[in-house]
Amino acid sequence: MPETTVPGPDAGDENRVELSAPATPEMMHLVHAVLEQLWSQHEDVSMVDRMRFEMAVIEILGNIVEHAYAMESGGTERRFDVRLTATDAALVASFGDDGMPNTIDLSDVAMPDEEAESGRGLALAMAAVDDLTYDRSAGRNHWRLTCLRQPG
Amino acid sequence: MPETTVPGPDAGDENRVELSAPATPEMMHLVHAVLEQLWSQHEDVSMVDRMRFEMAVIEILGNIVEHAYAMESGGTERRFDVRLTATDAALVASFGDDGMPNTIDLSDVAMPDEEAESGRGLALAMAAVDDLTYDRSAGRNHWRLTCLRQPG
Amino acid sequence: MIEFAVDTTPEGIGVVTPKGRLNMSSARGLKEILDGLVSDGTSKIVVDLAETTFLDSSGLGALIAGLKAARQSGGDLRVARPTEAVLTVFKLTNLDRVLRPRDSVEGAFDA
Amino acid sequence: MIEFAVDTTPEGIGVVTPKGRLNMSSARGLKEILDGLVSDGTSKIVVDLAETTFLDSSGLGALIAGLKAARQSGGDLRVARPTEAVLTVFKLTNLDRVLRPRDSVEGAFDA
Ligand SMILES: Nc1ncnc2c1ncn2[C@@H]1O[C@H](COP(=O)(O)OP(=O)(O)O)[C@@H](O)[C@H]1O
Ligand SMILES: Nc1ncnc2c1ncn2[C@@H]1O[C@H](COP(=O)(O)OP(=O)(O)O)[C@@H](O)[C@H]1O
Repeated sequence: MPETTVPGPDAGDENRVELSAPATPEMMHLVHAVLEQLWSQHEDVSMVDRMRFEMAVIEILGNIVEHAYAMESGGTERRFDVRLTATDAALVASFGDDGMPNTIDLSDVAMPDEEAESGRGLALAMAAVDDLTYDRSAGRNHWRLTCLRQPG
Repeated sequence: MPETTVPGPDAGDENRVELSAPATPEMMHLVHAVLEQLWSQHEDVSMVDRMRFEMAVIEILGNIVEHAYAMESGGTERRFDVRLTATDAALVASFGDDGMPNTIDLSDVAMPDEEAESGRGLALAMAAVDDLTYDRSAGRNHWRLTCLRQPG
Repeated sequence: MIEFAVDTTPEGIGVVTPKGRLNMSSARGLKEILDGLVSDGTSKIVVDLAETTFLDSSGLGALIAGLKAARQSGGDLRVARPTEAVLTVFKLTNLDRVLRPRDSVEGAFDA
Repeated sequence: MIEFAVDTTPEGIGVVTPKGRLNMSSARGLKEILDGLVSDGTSKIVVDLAETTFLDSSGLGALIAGLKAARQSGGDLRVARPTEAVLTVFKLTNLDRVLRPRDSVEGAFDA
């Protein structure tokens, strides 16, 4: 019997795009552009998967810009990096930044009520993707988003 | 007498943008988008400097896509990385790729005659920037472009 | 990246059309336009989302802030013609009830 | 990323308008359009560069190839209304003589 290896969600990531840039609101546009590029290389990704992935990626980046670097004290670099990968199985985004640690327990995240003008970012990201993880190591924040691809 | 340090062309590069992506013609658009982003953060860069830098960056990336990875044998990854920096003094782009070595001596590069349908890329890049260097080390190609900024 | 068209109908209804992406770097612009309309006495507002290709939580925040400001002045804010991407965000955040999308700009204040 | 408008004037002159960036990923498209026009018997061609925001050496190559094909069929290729970015590339490559830019599409074949 031939040996079979089940590809992990990162298999076939030689098409990944990695970006490292200042953590500023203007960088949102660049990440949108990177995603457009990713889709042009992976035309088989369904509209629904594109939408939910893009939504979560932008929310997490927004949080890094807004919260991790909220104070001047947050981090020495005020930069972020992100690796975006599309494989047949999944869309994966991994963020890193050296800003302040996230203080929110992801298992406590809930959608705020209708009147709230903020506080929907993480809840929206979690609703959009199949998996969202956060960890802090070596003085850096790491966020990882996974959308398992649904048949288009 | 106070000690003075002359900033090198890389000083103040905390606004640098770094990208690593597949070496495909489609990536041209992404690099244009990165440059647009860079200009939006550096509105004081003159139109002339933007134009000549963009021109050279795209020509060098074009060469990587077309020549460094011309054959299937060229490189294991078929990827490139680029770091783009704008400071008060200069615009700098550094490319890396693991494709085939460049065989052209840059001091021999000349503009071909009017009839030629190709062969203008390196000559155009060299005419556009103030400095263009190439070296091969650790199995990788390194191209570095510098535009000294002119008063806008 | 984003443009906003701002109009007032003969009935005095303000119509704001964001063209592009409503995200962190553009939500503030929308908030200022909505606030400006309300403080100038235009408290009935339609946000036409037909050309809004992307909406994030900051954009949602600006819409909710505008809605509250309009209602406080005795008016209302209604959204019309959302794209699929925008509608998905309304649904995921349970805001499709308070921001109930209307089929047309003209009829947005009919019911 | 790029679009090409292709028209033929009542005088039988082909007018090609690239809208966007003429680079490695779009030059082939231009070359095919120019070849197509010439092989269909339209050997007088104007390339209207008013909406070409960027040109690289591949784009130049496509223009030179088109020029040669047009001349071989007894016609010519002329470029009109280049943007500043495009004109800079013509000058740096010494092609502003062979691709002498004209002020208008209509008058491109007048002299
Ligand atoms: N990257 C981060 N670093 C530090 N704290 C964070 C980060 N992301 C989120 N937080 C915390 O999580 C909270 C909820 O964030 P979110 O759901 O995006 O809502 P909002 O950004 O609208 O406040 C924030 O108020 C902040 O305290
Ligand atoms: N990155 C590279 N790797 C290998 N060879 C290269 C590279 N860039 C350029 N060359 C060589 O330099 C030559 C000239 O390139 P260029 O001036 O850009 O013209 P063109 O690309 O139109 O042929 C190419 O034909 C190729 O042999």
